[in-house]
Amino acid sequence: MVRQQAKDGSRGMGARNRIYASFDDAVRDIPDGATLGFGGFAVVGMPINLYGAVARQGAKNLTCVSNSTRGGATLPADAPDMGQMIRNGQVKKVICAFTAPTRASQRLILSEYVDKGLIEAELVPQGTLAERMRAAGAGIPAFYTPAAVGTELAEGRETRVFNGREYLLEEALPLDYAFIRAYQADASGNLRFRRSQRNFNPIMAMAARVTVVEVEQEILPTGAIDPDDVHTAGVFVHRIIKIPPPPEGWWPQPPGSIVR
Amino acid sequence: MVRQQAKDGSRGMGARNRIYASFDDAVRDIPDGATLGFGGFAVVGMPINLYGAVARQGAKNLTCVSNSTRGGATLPADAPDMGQMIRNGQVKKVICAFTAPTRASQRLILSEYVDKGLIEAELVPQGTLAERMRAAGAGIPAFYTPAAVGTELAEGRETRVFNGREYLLEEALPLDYAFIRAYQADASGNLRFRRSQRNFNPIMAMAARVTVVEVEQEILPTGAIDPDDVHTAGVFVHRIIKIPPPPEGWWPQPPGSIVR
Amino acid sequence: MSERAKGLTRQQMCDRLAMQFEDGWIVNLGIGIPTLCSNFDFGDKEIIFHSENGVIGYGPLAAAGTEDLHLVNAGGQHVTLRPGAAIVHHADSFALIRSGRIDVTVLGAYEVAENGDFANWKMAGQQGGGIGGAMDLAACAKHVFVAMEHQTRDGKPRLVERCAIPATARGVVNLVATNLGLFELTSEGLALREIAPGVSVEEVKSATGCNLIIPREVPPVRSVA
Amino acid sequence: MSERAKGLTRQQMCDRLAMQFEDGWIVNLGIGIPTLCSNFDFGDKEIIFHSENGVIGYGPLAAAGTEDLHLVNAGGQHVTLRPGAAIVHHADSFALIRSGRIDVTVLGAYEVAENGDFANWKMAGQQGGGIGGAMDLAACAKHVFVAMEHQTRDGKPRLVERCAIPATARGVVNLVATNLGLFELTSEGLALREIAPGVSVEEVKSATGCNLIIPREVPPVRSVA
Repeated sequence: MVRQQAKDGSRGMGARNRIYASFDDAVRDIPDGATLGFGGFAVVGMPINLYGAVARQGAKNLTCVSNSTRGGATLPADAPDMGQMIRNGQVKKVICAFTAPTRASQRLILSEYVDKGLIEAELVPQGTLAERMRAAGAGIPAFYTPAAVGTELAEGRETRVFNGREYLLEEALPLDYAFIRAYQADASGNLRFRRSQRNFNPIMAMAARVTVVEVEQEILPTGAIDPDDVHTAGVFVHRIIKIPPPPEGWWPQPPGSIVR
Repeated sequence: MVRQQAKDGSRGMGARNRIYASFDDAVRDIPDGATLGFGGFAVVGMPINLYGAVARQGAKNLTCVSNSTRGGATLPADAPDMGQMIRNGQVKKVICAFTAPTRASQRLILSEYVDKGLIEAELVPQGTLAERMRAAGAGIPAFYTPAAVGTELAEGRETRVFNGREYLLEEALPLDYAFIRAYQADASGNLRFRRSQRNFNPIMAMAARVTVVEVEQEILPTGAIDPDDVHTAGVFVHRIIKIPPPPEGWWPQPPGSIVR
Repeated sequence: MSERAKGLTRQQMCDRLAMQFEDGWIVNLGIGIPTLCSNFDFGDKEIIFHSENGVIGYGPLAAAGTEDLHLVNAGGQHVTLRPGAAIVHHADSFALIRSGRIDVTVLGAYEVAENGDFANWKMAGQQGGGIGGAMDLAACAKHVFVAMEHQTRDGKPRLVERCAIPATARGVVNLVATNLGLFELTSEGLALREIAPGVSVEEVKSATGCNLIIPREVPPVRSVA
Repeated sequence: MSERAKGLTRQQMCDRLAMQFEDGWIVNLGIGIPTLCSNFDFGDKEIIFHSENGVIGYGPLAAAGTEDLHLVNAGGQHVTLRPGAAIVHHADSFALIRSGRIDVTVLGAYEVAENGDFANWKMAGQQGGGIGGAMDLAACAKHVFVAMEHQTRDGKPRLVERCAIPATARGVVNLVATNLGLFELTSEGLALREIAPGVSVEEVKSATGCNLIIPREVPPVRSVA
């Protein structure tokens, strides 16, 4: 069954109304100024289609959280990613584990905007990034971590010694929306990921008020996934959309098949 | 293959040497003064056989962590549990979410020892107990939680306000050994739990230096569990023992079948 | 002691609270009286029952002889699973709780104070206690409902000005169902919202240990149609 | 610039570090040169390769045409899985890292200082950086090995007294393999342990930006039998 309007996206556990007909429907209510998380690591588990929908939707002043702002080399050059949103002028701030190219030869759209002072880039160690979202999803407002102690990223910040070792205080990073990609979903929103597709996706689903999922396989009837085999429970999932086959839907391509 | 002696239980990732022939072999090296975690919630996932082995092994001055000190009503009265270890004089301290009977009609072995000042009982809210072990397993030395704020358990302790709400500082609870029960294991230590058997067990495995698992089904060859379906990765598991059928091995019984 | 038998049965108390559950709510029921809430017929409403030990979406108690020995609720009772159920471990189960996703927890209590404090983990004079997940639930659920007898076995009130025994959480209780009626904790104090059939307002007042806001008209406790 | 070509190949540098891995070790390889460590023949040793994105127990790179599009390592390369592999999510993957269960991480670096500091996330003059998981790994792994060219393209030393660019972690590096040799960070300073064939001690010293402890005899870098 298709629900066209989410009355209260932050709740809505009902199996009957999680399935959306289009990516555009599922992102319609993003307000300006929202904090959005985009899952995926390299292209795997990256919500390519939802990136496109958010770019079309046009919300502005967004804070965008993801591992990096580009999807890697296995996507065509015109595939949607955070770069597209940045070029659209939608992004106020990014929070990522990569905010600069890792090689001198690389170019990052983000860099131009950061250099001009148009976008703020908060660089966060990858494990801290994951843990800050995990904390948000677990009702933990703050925690201490050993990562980044003694580095530029810890300058001027609060540290504390436990058992003789210095740790850095980190606060939770809650999301208004999480956009993720899964392998399977049942109609009640229970998800499964395949292989390294899992990465940040379950964490972001737990950190978000509204979780929107693009799903690779046909959506299964409620209960088709054994309760022991669910990776992300449906209580953390609000909107699911089946990805159409290409060219309508975006899918990662085998390496070597990409003409950029 | 059977390994009789663990040279370095804290490591030993090798599939070839995780399978132990007996419960007694698997607990032989527990030193006096160790901190032990016992998984399970009610009887489900409770390491009944390992309780028995630790009681026979006889280590003393132990700190024992578990949800409660009794396994519930679906075990025969002579089944091993923490009560047996307490009567043995092995326990110095317990850290539990239940340290007193929940009904006036209930009797708890622990209570007699606490009343006499022989055992220290640290009472911890169940979610905080789980999170303190999760933190230990995640290299997080401390975190803040809303649970227990304003209660007797928070008296004299450090709290802090984040976003206008008061939270209590809690420290990680690392374990020297975790004793847990699983449904399936492969020879490399990958585990699966059935239904509510999961409970504290994956958390304790991650919090512990040495994780010892009693396994219900025949131990599977390495790789027999699909990587997407592993609940606890073998890197967190050091010793596995197949539970023999009754009467040699302890198994929960259907309710109503117990004569106490 | 005669008051104890008076008014609603425990099932009726729980039915009344269960009527408040909204479609799609995630509900956590405490051990004891509150578990009776799951017997309510929710009709078209979809209610997701969550249990501290990581069961999301459990159903009725298992019939004798059909128990799955790997599956219990937080009270150790063998339950069934509804389609769409999912199992998580204890840390994720309390992530669900602490992140405020439990729409309501229904808990038992020894005492509820008019300021919304309540006590349910430690009996007077006891060493230690049985907290379980109650402190996490009480601090974090969107709504905290209490189901309890109106008085102790000795006839002492359980609705009080201030808790005499150690509190489970402060200022969190929204709604209380007792055998005598339904009570709402408001910013002005404790209000009698509905009264049990056959019970007078005076009886409720005399059995209560704090001020009661009594509206001009107090309807009878709504019952199952 | 001629020093750059001199001495060990990148594969030989990584082979030498891989020789140090012990049976049962959990190993995390950084992007770039360190990934070559997985080409080493570990014989009877069981080495578990872990990747930040939650892959525990990956194997060789997938052959062209056989790639699983759902499976990459931390460098985005399509890899295979070994029997016994397990997948976890990002938070659990870094739980493994922060809890000290990674026996060794091999990382690339721009600079390594004689006090064990190293820098690999931010080039000089750059805004922002590419940290990835390096700070978590460097702070928490039991051993931190570095594989890098001995000098920059401009012929500047990468082994230095103090890092000139922002550090990734302080005092954590144990062992460094460069094209010129194998270096150990000791409490007394940086020690040359083995030297690349065809390279003189004087060449190593002149290409190095800090004091070097030179034992009386410096054996050649051990190579694969």
